[in-house]
Amino acid sequence: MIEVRNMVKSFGGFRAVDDASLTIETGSITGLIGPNGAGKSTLFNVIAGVHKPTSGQVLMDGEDITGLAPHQLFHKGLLRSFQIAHEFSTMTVRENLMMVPAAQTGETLWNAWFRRGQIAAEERALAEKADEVLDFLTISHLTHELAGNLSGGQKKLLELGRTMMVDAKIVFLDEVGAGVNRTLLRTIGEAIQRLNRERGYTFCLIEHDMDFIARLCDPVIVMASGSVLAQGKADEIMQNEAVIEAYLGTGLKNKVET
Amino acid sequence: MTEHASAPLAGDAPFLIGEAMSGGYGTGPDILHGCTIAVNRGEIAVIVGPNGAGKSTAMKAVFGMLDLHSGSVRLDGQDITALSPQERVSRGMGFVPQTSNIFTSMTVEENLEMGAFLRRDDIRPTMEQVYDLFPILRDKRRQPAGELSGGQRQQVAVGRALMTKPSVLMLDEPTAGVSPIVMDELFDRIIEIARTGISILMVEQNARQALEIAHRGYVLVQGANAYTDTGKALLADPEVRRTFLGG
Amino acid sequence: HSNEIKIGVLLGFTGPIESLTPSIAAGAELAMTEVNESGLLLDGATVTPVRGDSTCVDASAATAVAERQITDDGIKGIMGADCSGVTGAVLANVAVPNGIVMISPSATSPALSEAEDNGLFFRTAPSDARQGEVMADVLMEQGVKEVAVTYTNNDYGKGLADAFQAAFEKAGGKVTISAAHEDGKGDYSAEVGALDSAGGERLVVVGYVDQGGSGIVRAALDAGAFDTFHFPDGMIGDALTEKFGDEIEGSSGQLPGTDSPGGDKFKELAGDAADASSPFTPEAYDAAALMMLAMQAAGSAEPGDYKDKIEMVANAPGEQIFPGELAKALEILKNGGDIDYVGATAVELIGPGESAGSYREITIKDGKIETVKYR
Amino acid sequence: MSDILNALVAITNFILIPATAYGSQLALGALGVTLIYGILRFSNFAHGDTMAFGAMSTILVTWWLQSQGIGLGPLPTALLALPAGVAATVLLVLVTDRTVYRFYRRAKAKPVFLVIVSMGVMFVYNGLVRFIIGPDDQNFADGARFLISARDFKQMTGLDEGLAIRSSQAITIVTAVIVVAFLFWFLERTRTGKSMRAFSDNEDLALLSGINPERVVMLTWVLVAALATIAGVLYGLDKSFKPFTYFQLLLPIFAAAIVGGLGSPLGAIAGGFIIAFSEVAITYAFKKVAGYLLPEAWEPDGLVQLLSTDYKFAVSFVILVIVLLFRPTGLFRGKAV
Amino acid sequence: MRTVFLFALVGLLFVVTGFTSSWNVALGIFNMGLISAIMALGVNMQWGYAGLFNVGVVGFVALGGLAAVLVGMPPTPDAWSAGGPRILLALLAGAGAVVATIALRRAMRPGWSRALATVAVLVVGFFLFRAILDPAVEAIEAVNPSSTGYLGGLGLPVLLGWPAGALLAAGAAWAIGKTALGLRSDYLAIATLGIAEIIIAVLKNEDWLSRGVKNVIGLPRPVPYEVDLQSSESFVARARDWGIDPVTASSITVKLAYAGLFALVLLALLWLAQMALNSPWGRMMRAIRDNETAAAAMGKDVTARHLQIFVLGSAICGIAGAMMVTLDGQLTPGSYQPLRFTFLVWVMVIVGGSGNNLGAVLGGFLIWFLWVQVEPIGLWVMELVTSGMDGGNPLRQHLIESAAHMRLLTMGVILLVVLRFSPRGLLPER
Ligand SMILES: Nc1ncnc2c1ncn2[C@@H]1O[C@H](COP(=O)(O)OP(=O)(O)OP(=O)(O)O)[C@@H](O)[C@H]1O
Ligand SMILES: Nc1ncnc2c1ncn2[C@@H]1O[C@H](COP(=O)(O)OP(=O)(O)OP(=O)(O)O)[C@@H](O)[C@H]1O
Ligand SMILES: [Mg+2]
Ligand SMILES: [Mg+2]
Repeated sequence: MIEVRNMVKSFGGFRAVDDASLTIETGSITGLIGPNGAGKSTLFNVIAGVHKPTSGQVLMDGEDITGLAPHQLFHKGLLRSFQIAHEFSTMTVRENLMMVPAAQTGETLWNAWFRRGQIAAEERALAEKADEVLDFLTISHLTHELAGNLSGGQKKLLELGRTMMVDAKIVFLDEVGAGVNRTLLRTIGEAIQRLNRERGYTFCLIEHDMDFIARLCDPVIVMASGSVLAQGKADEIMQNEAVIEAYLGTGLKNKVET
Repeated sequence: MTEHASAPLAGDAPFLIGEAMSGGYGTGPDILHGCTIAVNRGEIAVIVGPNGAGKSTAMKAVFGMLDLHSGSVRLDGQDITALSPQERVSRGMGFVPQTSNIFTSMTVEENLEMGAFLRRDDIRPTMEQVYDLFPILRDKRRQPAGELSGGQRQQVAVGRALMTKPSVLMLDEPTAGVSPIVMDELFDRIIEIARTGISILMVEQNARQALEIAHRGYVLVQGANAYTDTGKALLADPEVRRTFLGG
Repeated sequence: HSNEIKIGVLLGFTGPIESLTPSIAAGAELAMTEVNESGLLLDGATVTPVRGDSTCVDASAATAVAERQITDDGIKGIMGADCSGVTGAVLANVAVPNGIVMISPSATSPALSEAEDNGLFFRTAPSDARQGEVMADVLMEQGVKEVAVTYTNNDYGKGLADAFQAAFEKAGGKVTISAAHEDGKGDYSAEVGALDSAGGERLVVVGYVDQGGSGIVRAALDAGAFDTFHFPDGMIGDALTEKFGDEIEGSSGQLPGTDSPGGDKFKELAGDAADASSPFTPEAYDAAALMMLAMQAAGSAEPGDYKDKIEMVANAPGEQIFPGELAKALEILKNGGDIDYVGATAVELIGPGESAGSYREITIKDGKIETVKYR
Repeated sequence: MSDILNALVAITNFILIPATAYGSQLALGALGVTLIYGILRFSNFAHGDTMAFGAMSTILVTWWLQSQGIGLGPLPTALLALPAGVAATVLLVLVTDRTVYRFYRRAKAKPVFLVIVSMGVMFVYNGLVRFIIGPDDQNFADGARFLISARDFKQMTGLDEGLAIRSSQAITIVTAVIVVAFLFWFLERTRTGKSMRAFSDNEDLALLSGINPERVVMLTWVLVAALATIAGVLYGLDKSFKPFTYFQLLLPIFAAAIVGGLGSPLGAIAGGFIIAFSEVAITYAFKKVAGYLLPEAWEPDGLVQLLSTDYKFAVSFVILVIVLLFRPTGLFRGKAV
Repeated sequence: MRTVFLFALVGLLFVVTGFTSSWNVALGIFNMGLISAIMALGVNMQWGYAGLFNVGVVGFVALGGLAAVLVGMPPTPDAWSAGGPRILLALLAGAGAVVATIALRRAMRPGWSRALATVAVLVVGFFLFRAILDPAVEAIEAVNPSSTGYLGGLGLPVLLGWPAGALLAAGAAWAIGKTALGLRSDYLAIATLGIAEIIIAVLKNEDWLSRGVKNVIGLPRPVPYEVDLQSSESFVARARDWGIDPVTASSITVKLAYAGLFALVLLALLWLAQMALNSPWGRMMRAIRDNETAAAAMGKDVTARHLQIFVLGSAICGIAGAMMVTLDGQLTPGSYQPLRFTFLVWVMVIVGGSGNNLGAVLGGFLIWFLWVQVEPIGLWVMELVTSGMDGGNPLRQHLIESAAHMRLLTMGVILLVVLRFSPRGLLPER
């Protein structure tokens, strides 16, 4: 599905992504882990067209999509969520979802003026769909709340919700888990699996919660200081000395006496 | 299962307590409904709960960032409900908010300096300690914090709070987005800090690890205490595990 | 009062020429008080000025104000407006439709001569076209063959500068450069740089003395670009000598004025009630005076009636009237006599209600303005 | 040889010196604008009139001093009156902040509201100044007008091109440099300065660090008032004081602040010079210079002028736009809210 | 509800003026109010919908006015024969240079060579342009400078000038947008401010185009002239039976005619604006305004939308400009001051309530009304203050003298008060 070749992205002198090459198989749920500052988000941003790569290229189904603008990538079926939530703060939660689908009749002025009927119909459909998603994410009580007023985790959910509004080929999730209640994270995990199974989404997700990764992801790719450190099944990775050394650590040293 | 909701805390009077707090944002509906949070001197209290339960709100309330229409906040026995946030800071309270918790346009080092704004003594040693705790920050000290990675930002945020040398430290999801190894480091450090007699009050979604080290755990649901007990006990409670800790 | 006649004084009290307008208004109101004191106008009517802010630049606001003066205050005539832009708008959209007489003391744009006015529009300041020729003659006679010109970038400046250039070149002179300057801008080094580089025996400054004009002179003097200048009416006033004194020794200029003692008479009459030497102040006095005398002549304050009398009272034949003699004039008119109003600026209305304009040539000597001769 | 000298002198006298002085004047104004933008995060349209007010109050005091026969010898008396002017202006802006701006700050209003509000304030100051001192221009400069005047220079050097440097120009340039250096040091190095930046970056977090917002704001206004007064007075000394002109100055001042990058003191001065030089240099007619440099034969009869001075303002803005196209937030990477 | 109330209130203001002073005044202000409302509508689109900080309003208004002149005024045959074709040629040359530059930049790779080449082409193009243009300009401006001295217009009905104004403004906006829309917030603001200054500078100094500062006066009207009405028997007769004196009747009739035309335009635009805002398109716009990165990631073409809205808004300002020139019957470039046409319009939008079309319209009427009416208020206040003092009192003199400046002061105070008590505008977005 996605192939990244010798990707390099440097900010000034600093190489955030340093000659990283990896492939994301169609239909897989690929996990991307690594220490803070390993370059995961930067890699995402480069793939999603937010940053121009310093060198290297990105292929989608063999087609070169390097440096395409985000909105172009969206239309090719590539979606992404942000690590630091990017909600539309002055719009209601529902509107946040309804604005997502592409090629809405009402998005060209002419139609907005002279094809009211058709738009109304579309809107109704959209609203229903949005409400389904909100139910699914257990935040339907916030349908009419301004997105700006959501709690940290709720914003995360909203981010995920957006990707569920359209039929995407591949979805990049940057730390959906961070700040999301673990029980809910389970449901989200199941959701991801379902989307993957039923709708054939391909996923690539960054996460620091290893249980979550272990539960969902195959394969798991480990990045460190800008390049790929290891790749393989979750359990192998968790045994991998280098990975433990760089990323997982060995658990708490002190213990409290209670 | 045991209901501890408003049971008085074990041992001496709590060092910091927000008692029966009710309130919301501006003119909006109440978010908190008589919720109580307390922590003893040198202990660690952890708040867990579903998203939107009001954990952050509760923290903000304790720090005086939204006005309560009932309930009170007491620090070391004195009522501080009326004090402004920066007065609370000067009384030795430190707080790391959940979001926008760094000065993005300032360098890492300046962020730390700002943390120590009220301190008149030499801040070098503390800064060194922070750098030892989060080595990556030492390399990035001259970089604008806005250019850091998510996890690195989180580390800066915590570092900033540590710089204040507070007597009570309030952390809203300090480990969100940090790698396991850093998280362990962080928790270790928090335990050490607590040992030096500083009280720690934190919200966590990595609930299991957090409750591991917590003397006291609170489960908030819809702005009210659902369960209150020692961290261990909560971890042991199957009901809590299922509904809040993800099994 | 038995009956009160209101006259609108429509000037830009705020905006670009806000510093000129107070004394212009004072000039006009001087005439009105004089008439009131005589108590002779239309058997004992009193005249009251109604000030309105034309803003000088905002045509819409100006028309609204004029509209209000007419309908609310019921003015019988407008002494104004000042800047030709707003004057044109008020004339077309308010004065003509409502049949109100306008006498402008300062709108000098030739274009206004063509304006559709139903004989309602007059002005006591001569059209720029005329002054341009006079200015050319003055310089030629002094043997000045090459000058640089800078003009304030509005219809007055541009119009006069063009008229002058045409006349000067026809007479065989050379204008090395004709550069605009915006009034009230922060800095004029650029203009002075260009002017200096173009060179010339004199710098002709077609501007306002308390506006960009002085800015240019100041910059030119400081940079040593020019030390003698030539000034048209807008520049000549006590302010000029106060500012530059003998720095501009030997500079020349001309402004509307006559050997007829009118100018001086007005000066002493004005005293400190109005700055007689500030631009367009005498013209304002005359404008107001003309309006009231015409009323007297027509025996009515209705614009429709007195508009046709204005030329009559302004021009010969008849007894000459100078500032301070309005009472006398009223008396004569009352007795059906005829007058030739000379006033402060030797008003002579020609063609479409314009002042023919006779000019006073001046020079700066020992930091004072000295009259050379009249032409 | 002397031709070349003459050419150089001409260029210095008509481009370098005036542009530098004007540039510094703009820079001083821009500093105030940039400071407010940097700390309080809005474009303050009242700044021009704040400058006018500062200048006015200084003038009033100056007149009094002059009437008392107190002076600074060669230096203009105004410098002596400056502190008083600053004090008055500080008072004014602080009152304004209390009565006007604070409300919106508390309400966390969008910057644009503050911009519009500042327009309201601009109107009020505008009226206030004209009210007290009237709309006409006032001359209050005294002391030695020139360091070196064109005439003297000609006599000294025997060149037929003059070179003039006004003392006001010299004072302005020196002051500008000093002030910029000070502000830079203050914001980047001192604890207070940093706390101000912190406040502008993230108000809530500043609160949590124990920074007192009211104090920061007050300090900012005091600095701004001082800057405005200094800028206003120096400008008035060099040209003359006229309320309307100060409003007109607002445009180039903003241009300067923006080109340099809002929020950056260094940017302000760089911007000031860019605007000033593009105004003066690009519309300069090189006829004379060419006359000196080229042999008789090729002497141009045209003006050798890129654009007529009518477009000097336009030119400086074209330059501005071009700069922004390559550096979207100004030369020194300014802020953007 | 609040909306209805406030509009009623403003309506009342006009009615009261109508009774207390006169319907002429009221209608006069009202007409300009309609135009202001349209300008506010345009700015509100750009700021309220898309968060574009356009402070170049005055430029687009002026362009609209120019269009009205170029369409409405009769042509000047002598001028055309003197240099018309040559002017066109020059303009073509200029356009050619620009096109060449763009093509060049497309062709070459970024780098020094490209930069140099660009500059070279532009400079050469510029001189070529001037070389062709200048003589033509000389020739044209020589033709009877005091009354014409310019090419004149097409002599078409001036109403056609309004759409033309929209087009002209839109064209300029498109060019500007293409280059400047990359900029953010206040940087875009100052850029547009500058470009507006440039437009005005051109209008002021290119006499061959529209007589520059010498002004074009006597623009033909879309409505009858008062004097004609006054001289038409039937009208006078009708006025008589209505019991109004013909003069007043005539000017009121004319004003009503204008009011009708303007109201028509305003309502049409308002309808379109509302429809747009409450449609998926409007939603998309708000999303972009809130968070461009996210909007882009959700497949919205941010740049294209920005350009679209910028052009639309500017076009509306253009129409307003054309309408205003039609109303004044003259084009006076000197009067296009940012304070009056940019800042005042912004005040209208913000006071009215940005993001809310009705708000903008309301603000347009209210602020314009105040702008005109505060003047007497100022005087009145002064007289009140000084009523105690005796006539000769110098302070009294001074205060009365400076009464005119109360205008701005009062304006400022009112503005501050309004924003103080409804900080998000009279009709907030939500
Ligand atoms: N705009 C920027 N300028 C300079 N350096 C940057 C910039 N953005 C990111 N970096 C650096 O690039 C490195 C990688 O950042 P990135 O956000 O990709 O890390 P990450 O893998 O997502 O870490 P985390 O798990 O904490 O999100 C970090 O060291 C960061 O400091
Ligand atoms: N600024 C605000 N204005 C209005 N309502 C708010 C605001 N911030 C949060 N809320 C609402 O208050 C409720 C609790 O928010 P809070 O941030 O305290 O949740 P939380 O427990 O911290 O959740 P999370 O674990 O996701 O951070 C949420 O329903 C949210 O919608
Ligand atoms: Mg990341
Ligand atoms: Mg929270």
